[in-house]
Amino acid sequence: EDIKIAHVYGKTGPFEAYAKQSHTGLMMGLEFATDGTMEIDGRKIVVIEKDTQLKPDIGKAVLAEAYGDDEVDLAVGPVSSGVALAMLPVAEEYEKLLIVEPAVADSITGENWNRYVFRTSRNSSQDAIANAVALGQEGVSVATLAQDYAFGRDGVAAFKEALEGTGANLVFEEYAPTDTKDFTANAQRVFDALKDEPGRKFLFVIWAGGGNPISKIKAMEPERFGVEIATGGNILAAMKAYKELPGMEGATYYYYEIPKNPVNDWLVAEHQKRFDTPPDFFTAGGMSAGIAIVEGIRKAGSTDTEDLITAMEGMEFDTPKGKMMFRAEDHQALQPMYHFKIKVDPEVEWGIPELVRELKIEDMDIPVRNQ
Amino acid sequence: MSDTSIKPRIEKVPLSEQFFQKLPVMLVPLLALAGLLAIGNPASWLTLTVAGLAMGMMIFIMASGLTVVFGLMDVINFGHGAFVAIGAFVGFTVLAWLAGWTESPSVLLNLFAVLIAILAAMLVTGLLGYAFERVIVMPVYGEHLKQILVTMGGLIVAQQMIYVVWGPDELHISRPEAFQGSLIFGEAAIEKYRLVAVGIGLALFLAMRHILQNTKVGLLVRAGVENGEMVEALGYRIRRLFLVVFMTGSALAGLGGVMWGLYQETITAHMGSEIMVLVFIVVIIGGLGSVEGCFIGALMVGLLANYTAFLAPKVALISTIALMVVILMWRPQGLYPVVKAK
Amino acid sequence: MTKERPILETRDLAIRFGGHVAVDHVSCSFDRGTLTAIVGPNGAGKTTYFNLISGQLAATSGSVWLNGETITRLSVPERTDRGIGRAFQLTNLFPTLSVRENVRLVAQAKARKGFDLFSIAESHIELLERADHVLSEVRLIDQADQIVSALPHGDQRKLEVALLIALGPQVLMFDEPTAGMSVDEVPVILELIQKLKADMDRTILLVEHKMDVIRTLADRIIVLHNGALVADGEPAEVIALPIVQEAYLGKAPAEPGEAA
Amino acid sequence: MLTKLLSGDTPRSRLLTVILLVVLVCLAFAPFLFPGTKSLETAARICIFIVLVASYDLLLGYAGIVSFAHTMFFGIGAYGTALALSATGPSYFSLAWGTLAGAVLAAVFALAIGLFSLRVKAIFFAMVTLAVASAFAVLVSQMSWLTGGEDGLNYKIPRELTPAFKLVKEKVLDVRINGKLLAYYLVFFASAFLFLVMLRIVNSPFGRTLKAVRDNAFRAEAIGYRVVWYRTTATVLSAVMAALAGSLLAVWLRYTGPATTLSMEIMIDILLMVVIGGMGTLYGAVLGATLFILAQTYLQNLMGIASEATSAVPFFSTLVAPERWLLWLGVLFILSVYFFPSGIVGRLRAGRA
Amino acid sequence: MSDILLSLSGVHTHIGPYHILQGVDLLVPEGGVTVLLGRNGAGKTTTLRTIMGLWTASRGDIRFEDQVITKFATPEISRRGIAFVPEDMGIFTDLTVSENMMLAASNGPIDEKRLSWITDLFPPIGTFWKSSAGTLSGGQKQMLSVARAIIEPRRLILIDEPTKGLAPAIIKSMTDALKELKETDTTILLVEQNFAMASSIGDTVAVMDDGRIIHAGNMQELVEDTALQEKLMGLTLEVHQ
Ligand SMILES: Nc1ncnc2c1ncn2[C@@H]1O[C@H](COP(=O)(O)OP(=O)(O)OP(=O)(O)O)[C@@H](O)[C@H]1O
Ligand SMILES: Nc1ncnc2c1ncn2[C@@H]1O[C@H](COP(=O)(O)OP(=O)(O)OP(=O)(O)O)[C@@H](O)[C@H]1O
Ligand SMILES: [Mg+2]
Ligand SMILES: [Mg+2]
Repeated sequence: EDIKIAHVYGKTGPFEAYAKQSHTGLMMGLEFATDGTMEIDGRKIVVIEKDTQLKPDIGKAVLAEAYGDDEVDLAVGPVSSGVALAMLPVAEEYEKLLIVEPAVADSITGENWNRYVFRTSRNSSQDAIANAVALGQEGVSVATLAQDYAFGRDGVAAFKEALEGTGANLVFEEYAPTDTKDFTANAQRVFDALKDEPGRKFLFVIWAGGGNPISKIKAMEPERFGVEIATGGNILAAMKAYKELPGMEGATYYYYEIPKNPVNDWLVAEHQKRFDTPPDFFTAGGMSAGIAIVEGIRKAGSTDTEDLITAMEGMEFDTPKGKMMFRAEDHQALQPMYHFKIKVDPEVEWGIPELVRELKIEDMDIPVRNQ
Repeated sequence: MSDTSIKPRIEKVPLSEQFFQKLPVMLVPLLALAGLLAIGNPASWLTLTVAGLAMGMMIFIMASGLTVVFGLMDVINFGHGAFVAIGAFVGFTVLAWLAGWTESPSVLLNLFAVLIAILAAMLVTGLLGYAFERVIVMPVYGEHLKQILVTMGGLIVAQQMIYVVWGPDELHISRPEAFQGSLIFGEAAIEKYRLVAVGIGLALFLAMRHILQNTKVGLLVRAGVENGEMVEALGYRIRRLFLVVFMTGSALAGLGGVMWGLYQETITAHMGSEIMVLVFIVVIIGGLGSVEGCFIGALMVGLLANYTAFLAPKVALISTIALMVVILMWRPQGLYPVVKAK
Repeated sequence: MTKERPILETRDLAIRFGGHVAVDHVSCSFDRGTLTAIVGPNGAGKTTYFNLISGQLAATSGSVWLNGETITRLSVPERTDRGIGRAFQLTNLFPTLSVRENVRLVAQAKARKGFDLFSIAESHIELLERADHVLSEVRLIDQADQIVSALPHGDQRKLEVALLIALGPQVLMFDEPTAGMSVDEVPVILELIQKLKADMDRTILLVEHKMDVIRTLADRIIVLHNGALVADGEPAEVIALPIVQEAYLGKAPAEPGEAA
Repeated sequence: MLTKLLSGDTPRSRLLTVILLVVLVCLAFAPFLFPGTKSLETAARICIFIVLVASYDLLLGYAGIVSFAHTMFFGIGAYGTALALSATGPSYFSLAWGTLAGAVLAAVFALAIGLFSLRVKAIFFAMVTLAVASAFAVLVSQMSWLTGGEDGLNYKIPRELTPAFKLVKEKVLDVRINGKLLAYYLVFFASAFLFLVMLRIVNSPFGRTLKAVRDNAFRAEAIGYRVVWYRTTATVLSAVMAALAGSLLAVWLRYTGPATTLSMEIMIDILLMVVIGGMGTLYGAVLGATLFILAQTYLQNLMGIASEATSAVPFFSTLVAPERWLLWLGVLFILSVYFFPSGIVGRLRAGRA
Repeated sequence: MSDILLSLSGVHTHIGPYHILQGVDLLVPEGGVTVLLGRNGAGKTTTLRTIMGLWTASRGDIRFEDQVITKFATPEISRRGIAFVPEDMGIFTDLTVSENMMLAASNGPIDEKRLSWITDLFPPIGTFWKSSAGTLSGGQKQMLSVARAIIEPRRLILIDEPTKGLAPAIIKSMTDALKELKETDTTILLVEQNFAMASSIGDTVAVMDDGRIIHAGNMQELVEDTALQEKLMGLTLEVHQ
């Protein structure tokens, strides 16, 4: 009997670019982990694609369809956190696994979690904490700029918490509406708050989606006040904007040149060969999910949900980012992150994040939030 | 005929009434003054004011096409956003080809590159406007609802075509060398690119005013919307005129797209539709069909957004909507209604 | 006849558009059971005067009184409720509805059933009957199912009158009811107005440019000129006034009474 | 009796009658005719959207008011039920008070918006509602402590309405007789009831007056109708109906979030459904909603087939790739306005004459 | 008899499913005033609109100065020198009076002399030159509509009931104006219910009923023949209204 996997993700809509990467990654992950056979213990793997159209209701419906009508063994996805949250109860209802990738909301493995949910992608706390660890040093003053909604505020809260132990000082939090177009006022407020602080000064930006505050703030020449801009990593297309920001520091989830391990080597080489581009954020994420699935089923020896849960809790597996581990408490995959500094090379289209330091799983204290 | 001739009695209009009629012109300076009082620090005020005015100019550039198409032609074109996006994509493609010029520090070469990009964008969006009018808009003149739907359909198609042509990734381009960074006066910073936007916006405003005041075009379009049959009976080919005006509106959207794209530096297929609500609000505040009103409205929106974002960020969220509501309460037809709204 | 209190009165009523005084402090009252013709050159302010009485325009100064109460501050529908009704000079109907539905809506308004949410409109037989009755009176019953916008202009004028008759208010204001009506239809409408007048409870104000119509119908003529009330009296004597002859009829003042 | 139920508003076209009957039968027996999760989801969506679209038509087609705030009311209803269920537990009591609260809140909002802004011209009203609706959506995403923000709310509904509740052990006609089925019939009958109520409203003297107000508000005032009150009442009624549709959605989905209730996209979908079906006739809402949702659900599958079939033709196959389904939806927008200028119902009725 | 400027032969017009004009034959001699009479709904307006190209004739020919214009677009027809005063006046209410006039002068700026002739005829045009045309009184709008048609010299003017809503004095000026135009070689096709006015300037007359011309002839004959009036219109027309 075939092993059926549903990939339920927002193929269409504004995140189309992410979706493509995610699916390529998943397929390459399955291929890599099965050594190209696409079989586990003699059972063939079949992947069914479902489009959530980035709508939670449709996400729910297609996931239910996958579990109920197509009788898949487990499902992977989706891109958007809102859709993911709507999908979680469906997994519980059908008592089948959902491997969340690449949605990042904390609450997926936090308050809304159920035992059928695993996640290979990082959560937003991991991002924020990694950045705090990367930037936080004695005598540093930090201001934040984030979108004024749950994602932004949670991000800053996690960042703030993680910054506490590092000796750095969070002096100002600025929130701007998600649809802000002009950041002059926000930048002005931040400058006013930071300009008289001593020592190194960072403006840490957490911004998802459009708007691109960084280049606009950069245009106002924050150097005048000794303020450096910092932000997390991003997909390659978005990192073209980093070319204007040589020397900028932050922490990233993945950049194809950073991790040194056989899995990543294979991924980069194969991806270059097949698509003539390096793999990106969500390719790596998708691949991790694919590998996790194969490893899990191998370890469990079956596709029975209970067996899989037992097998996967605490399971360690090798991904393009090195070793990941599903934490037993909340099924969140713990993983390394990378402290980077931007280098500009005229030959390369984007700003290159050069590794400063790998932040190992042990370096980051990711809180468990599902209880 | 002496006492029996027909001469209506004319009384003097009270001063207060006259004052309120002239008030709209004063709104922008008044707002700026209020901003200065509220902010206190002149350097911050200058930074914010220039930035706000420039933002207003960019909004005006995008809205100018809409005020012609929506205000004069009475066509609600939700596809306007698509033209903005396409304009930006075309402009960026051209600028990418001209990378040599944009990366050189020469102001002249930079300007030249931007100019070529703008012309290319306007050409493409103007031509697309031709297709749009012929295929999509023509059957639905006079029917708002259907206009909303078909132009929305056109918007979706255009966005998807951007995906097909340029791929799903967002596009990034840096502003030409000379327009990066700011001019610094003491603690005030004035971004160079915004000055360019102010220049182009002003030029456009004056040109549009000139054309609408000194030619019959504006009149004909308005008359044609009210009673197309009669305009034809007077010997004008109203359909052709509508087409030309629509193409102009689309080309202006293309111009707006390049300007907005260069401001954002990162562009997506959705960039136009994201800004459409704001642009519609500006046109409404200004009064349908009025270039002056649209201009004043855009500047006010730009200024107010910056002042509130500085003074009370929470309020910034609704400042634009609040402004529209207040203006509509005061003048239910907008600042300078040229056309009676339906 | 004992002098009753006038049913409708305007006191010092005026409106100004910008600087232009379109109705210039007009004080005038109208008695129950009379038909007053209002004449004056084009742009004299006749329609505007009607608009001020029925509430479409708000007066700059002065007041309107109905049955001894001021109605100056009331809205149009409130005035309609109190018994003021009018027909319009430029046809003003419900263009996409049928002729019968147009009249039925008026009957429904009169019966105050507009807010009836849960009955079926067609089940109110009495309203339909009323509509058909009025339509046969104005000789439109054959066109009852036509959509109004496809009606020839003359028939639209008739429907305009029909709506006012269906509304049956205390005060009826007709603004050139026969303009654009073909010669064979005019008598029908005049007869109807005559009949309304015979009903002693009604008060009729009539703007009309056809002198023969005025002569047959009016009890009294008032003349507006440049917004001001310049003459008021018996038809024959008002028509003979030089100002009417000259400014309105466009005749040399030397030929009085020739307009027959 | 039947005409009474339909408030005397018969379909007035044989073909239309047949189509409506087919839709009715398919929806009534959906779980048995089309077994499977997806088809049941689709059928429930169709029921809910029929109510939603009809309530919008009440406003648009009858009162001639263009509003972009309809999804806001839909959302208020959905959030009302959702919040009640998450706050006071999955009981019928929470369901009832949440629904009621949502409807009342929607009515209050509609009343305020109506009294405040229905005096301005139609196109300005449209823009005011557009602005208000977008502000409301932002507000909901900001008040994440209450509404769950962008992520929305997951909650439980009374157990009898969930798949876990099994009425009959065995499958009947290959269909599981469980709470999900009950939930479907709750949605179905509630929708049918609301639809009939609206049908009555539009055929009442009030509905007729709305048409008059739409046609010529100025004249309507002159014959004694207080236009603002009629428009406001229509807005309130339509808002309440939309809120009730929202509550049904909240129960059916067991999830409520901005993307399922408040998004501009849904607003546009509603507009399109009204126009495809035919404005000013509630039967249009039935056809519009049914067709559009079927297209939305199955277009991608169709395109998958098309793109496989045409994989040899390079450019064309990228155009029909399933990812491009929105492209074709856009084309559908344009074509449907072209081919059904008076909507399907208008078409069918004209064909009869 | 003078030349025929405009002729309709067997013209049929359909509006949607309705067959309105059912074979109209009409000759308009050059340089004269032709009056079109008929009861409400006879098809007079439809005839004028068909000539103007606002409805398209489904059958038959419309010939203007030796050219068949049946299928021409309205602007083309207008540019051949035909002006139109529609039944509903067709005023652009959003525009001012001066703008309305400016658009009517489609061949360049307004001729000042002609304008002062017009403002003498219709004083309100001058008085309200800068006012929005939507605020004019009913009669003033009617004047504006006629004024637009005569602001430039035309070959043919189609006028649909110009006297409705006008005060007697203005009807007089209008009659005078039309007479003056006649002198200057302008042909007029007039639809009118005011028989007194029509008979005072009409040279030829045509009577319509049910979408057909039922009588055509000399105006003087009709004025004198009350029996014919009775037959055509159901009642005799008092020449002095
Ligand atoms: N809304 C308005 N704004 C400005 N001026 C107006 C307005 N309404 C009317 N007027 C002016 O008031 C004057 C009187 O107009 P009104 O319509 O009352 O005339 P009337 O006596 O009814 O004339 P007619 O016989 O032509 O219908 C006109 O000169 C007109 O231009
Ligand atoms: N848009 C339309 N749709 C359908 N029928 C129409 C339309 N316009 C006019 N008709 C019909 O055409 C016929 C002739 O109308 P027309 O307006 O030409 O009459 P008329 O002679 O000008 O009448 P009047 O003296 O009342 O102006 C009428 O029966 C009318 O109902
Ligand atoms: Mg008048
Ligand atoms: Mg006519």
